[in-house]
Amino acid sequence: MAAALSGVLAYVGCGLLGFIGAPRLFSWLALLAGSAAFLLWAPGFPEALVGGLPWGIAVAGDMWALGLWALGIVLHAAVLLHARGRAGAFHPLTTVLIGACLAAGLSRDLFNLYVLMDLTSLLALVLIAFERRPRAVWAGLQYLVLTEVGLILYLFGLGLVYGKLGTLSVSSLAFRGVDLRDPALAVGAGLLLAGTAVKTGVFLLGLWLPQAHGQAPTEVSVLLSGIVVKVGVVALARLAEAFPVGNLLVALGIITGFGGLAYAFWERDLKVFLGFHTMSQLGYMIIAVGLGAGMGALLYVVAHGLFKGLLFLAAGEAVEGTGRREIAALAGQLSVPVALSLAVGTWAIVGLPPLAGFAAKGVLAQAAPAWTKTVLFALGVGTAASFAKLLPLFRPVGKGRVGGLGVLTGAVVGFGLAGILAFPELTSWRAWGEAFLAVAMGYALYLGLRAVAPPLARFTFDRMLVSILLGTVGIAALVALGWLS
Amino acid sequence: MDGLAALALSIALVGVGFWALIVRRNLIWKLLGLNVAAGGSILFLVALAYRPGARPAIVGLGPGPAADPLPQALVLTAIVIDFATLALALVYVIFLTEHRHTQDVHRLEREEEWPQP
Amino acid sequence: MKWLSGLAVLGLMALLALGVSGIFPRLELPDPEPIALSWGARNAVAAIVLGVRLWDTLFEILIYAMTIAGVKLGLRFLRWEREVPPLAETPLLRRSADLLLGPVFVFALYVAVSGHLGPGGGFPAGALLGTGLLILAMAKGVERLSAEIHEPSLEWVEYGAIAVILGLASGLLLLGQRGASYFVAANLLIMVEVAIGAWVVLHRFASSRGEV
Amino acid sequence: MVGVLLSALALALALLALTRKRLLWGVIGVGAHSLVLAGLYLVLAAPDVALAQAAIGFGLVTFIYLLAVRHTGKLVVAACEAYPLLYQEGERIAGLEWEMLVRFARSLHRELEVIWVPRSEIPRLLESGEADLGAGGYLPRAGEKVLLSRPLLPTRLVTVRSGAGPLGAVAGDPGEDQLPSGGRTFEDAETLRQVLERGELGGAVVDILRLRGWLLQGLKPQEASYGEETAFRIAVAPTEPEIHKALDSFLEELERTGEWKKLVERYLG
Repeated sequence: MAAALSGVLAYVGCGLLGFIGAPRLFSWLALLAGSAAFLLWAPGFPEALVGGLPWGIAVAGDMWALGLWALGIVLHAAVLLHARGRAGAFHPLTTVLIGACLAAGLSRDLFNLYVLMDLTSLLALVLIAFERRPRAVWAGLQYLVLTEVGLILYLFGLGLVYGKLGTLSVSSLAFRGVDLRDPALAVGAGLLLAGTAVKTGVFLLGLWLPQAHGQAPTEVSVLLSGIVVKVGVVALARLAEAFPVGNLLVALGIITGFGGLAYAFWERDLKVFLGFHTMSQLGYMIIAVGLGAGMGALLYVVAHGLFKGLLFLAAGEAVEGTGRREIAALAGQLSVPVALSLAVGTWAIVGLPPLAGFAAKGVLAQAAPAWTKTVLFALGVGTAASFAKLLPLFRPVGKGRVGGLGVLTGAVVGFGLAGILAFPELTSWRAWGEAFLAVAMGYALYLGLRAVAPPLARFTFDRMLVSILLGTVGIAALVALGWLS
Repeated sequence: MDGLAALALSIALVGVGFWALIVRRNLIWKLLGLNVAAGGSILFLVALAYRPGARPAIVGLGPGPAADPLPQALVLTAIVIDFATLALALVYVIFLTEHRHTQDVHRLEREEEWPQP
Repeated sequence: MKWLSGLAVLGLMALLALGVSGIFPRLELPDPEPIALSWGARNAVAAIVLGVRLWDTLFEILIYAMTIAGVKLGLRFLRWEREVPPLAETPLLRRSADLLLGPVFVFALYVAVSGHLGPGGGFPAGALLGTGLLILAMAKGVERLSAEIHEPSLEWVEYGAIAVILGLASGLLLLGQRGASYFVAANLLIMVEVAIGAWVVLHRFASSRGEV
Repeated sequence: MVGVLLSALALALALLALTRKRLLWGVIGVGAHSLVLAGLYLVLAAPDVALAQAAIGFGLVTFIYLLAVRHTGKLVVAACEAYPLLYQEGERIAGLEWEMLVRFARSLHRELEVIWVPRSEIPRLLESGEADLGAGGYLPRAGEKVLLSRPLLPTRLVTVRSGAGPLGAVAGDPGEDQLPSGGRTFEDAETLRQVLERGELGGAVVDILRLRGWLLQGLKPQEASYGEETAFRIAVAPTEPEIHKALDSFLEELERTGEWKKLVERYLG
């Protein structure tokens, strides 16, 4: 435990020192210290109370902590390599952000999670607005206000649970077996879930996500989609451990997956398109969390962090290089490394072997019951269908810088190969056949649907607010009525 | 009685705050609503710590039950968090006012009015 | 849309009321006094904030510091095409501000130092001090006063204070040090950090369109 | 018991603050509300929280709001419709004064909000502080406690007659003073014109600019006699001397650079 805590402290401390001077140097130092601490506690450590009984903060070096730390360190390295030209406060801010995500991975205390989710949102806003593009500032401001609404609900729910049971620790809640027929606990659990769902970007509650991720500067999009939303997923996993709300999470995951896909299919802006895909991919993770498929969810979190980081890095490079954001306008404009990275990322996200997406989806599908397998397959088809419109982008022209793209490409390939080696079931003909079948069906779907233009509702600020409140009431009512649990 | 009134008030404040947050079109008004709603959730935790006839949880304040110190400690953090959120949000509201000459959410959302990147 | 939002808010309030009605009968509480005393404090809230749940408080300080950094970044390049006329500078305002500054400073110091004995602590003390400083600033004119304060050294003090707090915290978390002197030191450091932060934020807000 | 009273007060203050029109009052109201909350925390045996709320939740937050509102508050304009100075075209507002006001607001980094009111209401709104500016063909009238900008356009009062019957004028307009006994007043110029057209009035007291508009719309008066000279101005709330000063120097600048002349030509030909 001491190693993990001092790793976080060193990370954050180096980030702060970077504000005074030598920002890049201190960020590398933080990365080094963090990696060293990670290696020291790597096999994990059992839960401990920082501060002792009765009110201490529970931390544990469990599977989720391992996953988030690995992801954070790889992404930070990629961002550091890529963002050489960023001035001033950029590197310290990202370093502190990563430090906060690492701490969130360790945390098993409801209030500690609240503080960390808030810290990550504030830092995310500052980073989204870093380039001072008014559109990005507006997206970030909406993000901050909506997340704050979610966190107000979260705090209220936390109070209800604490008032009834007198504890904030996830483990002790899980140990006691929370009875959701009690109104205080049902409403409390519903509010906690809804608040976290807003922060995570669940469809209908976290509708801020695509714009915020799409408008942010390149490296910031990488971090947001790569690790910041994963803090929310980990928080959801903790809640699923403390309260019996698995089926509700599966339902939310399915809605999120298909909702994100529906919007992604018709989106023209490349980065916003990827933002919608982050949302739809969150669906997979939330389904996995709801099913209790811990390993599948964790692998998906890490794999998605890597390939979505790669996609956002390449897309950001493309947008910055050409000054255009529409997918159609970017065709035949990209340099070799950028187009290649986009292709690798797409290959991974649609779940084709032997990359990271295939491994994660395969492990996840093994843990899923039969009907969920069909849902997951349908999601895969939809993903392939909406990514089909990127095909014209893969005709590269000219040379470009590799930098962080190389790190993430390597990570995506390595993760996939390691996954296939570690899980022999993934080498079966059936798994490979299904993967290719999904992509083929997706392409057919794309050909069939691309001429259609459905009237999709726009997400205005007020609509997002109302949908958060209605969604919260709905979730809490479902929990209270005992459906889906 | 005091505790019950505070619990009721906390619910009412969350409602009033969110209502203002939705119906007001000006961003600063929306933030004021958010502020009131956040105050409601903070008040809820403080009211939760209270018991009829309780005294502050400080050694030497005499006999009688002490209020629960944990929610009070949490609330200290929450107050700072609200301030932080508000300060940052206001900075970017000023920024938007500077660049778009409006704080009206409906006008900020009219896409065709945004300058091309 | 309007009736839908009304429905949402009313539904939420009904939900909260349902939840709140369920917390009765209230839990029995453990006696906080022995725990507070075991940390070397008389105020149980202070013992929790700076002792038991120090891990949270560290991130709280971090949130505050990052907000300051964000405000600095966000307002740095603002330009105002035309300056709004400044507030009239009256001698009365200036005199009373000069008179008030001493008491504000002493009171803030008292609030910080006695935080582990009674109500108080570094955060309110720092906020009081920062606000007090700005009262002085508004009387003297913000630009004139900030010319006397060297901003980079302010930054050094600010981040230095946080670094020392982190050091203290790791001493506490990893080595298990505790006691009254620790509380005084931590509260004073937090006060310095919060006061500087409040000063910087208010100064940025006030001066980005010229003098207040 | 004290807690119940404080709770009721806090709720009342929150409701009162969040239903105001002026942002400044909203901010002050929410500030008072959070101070009352601090008192409530004291009653609820949470002195630490009360102190933090008073110092941060009340002190710092209100201060920041006040500073931000000083930057960005809305300029509230109480206006009556006056073609072609200030008028509505469907959703849009247009007119000579409107263009000037938009530029003025931008120079202060503020946003405009228009409350459409009858002419007679404008002085009351300005005096009570519910509006900052009064506009829309505003002709000053003796006895109104408002600040007046530089003259925008010179004009003149006219008494027109088109038949037998009483004279009419816009309520609150200086024309009202010129009415002989038995004259009738109307809420706005458009109503006045319609009544005049129906032949229910013998004539009206208006200014030249409005009369010109009526002539273009087909009104055919039989005789007209010119009254005193006056000028269109912008009225400023007596509580806002800073805005008054800024407006005058803005107008001076506009005239000096010739922009004003261009605007007048565009709207008045």
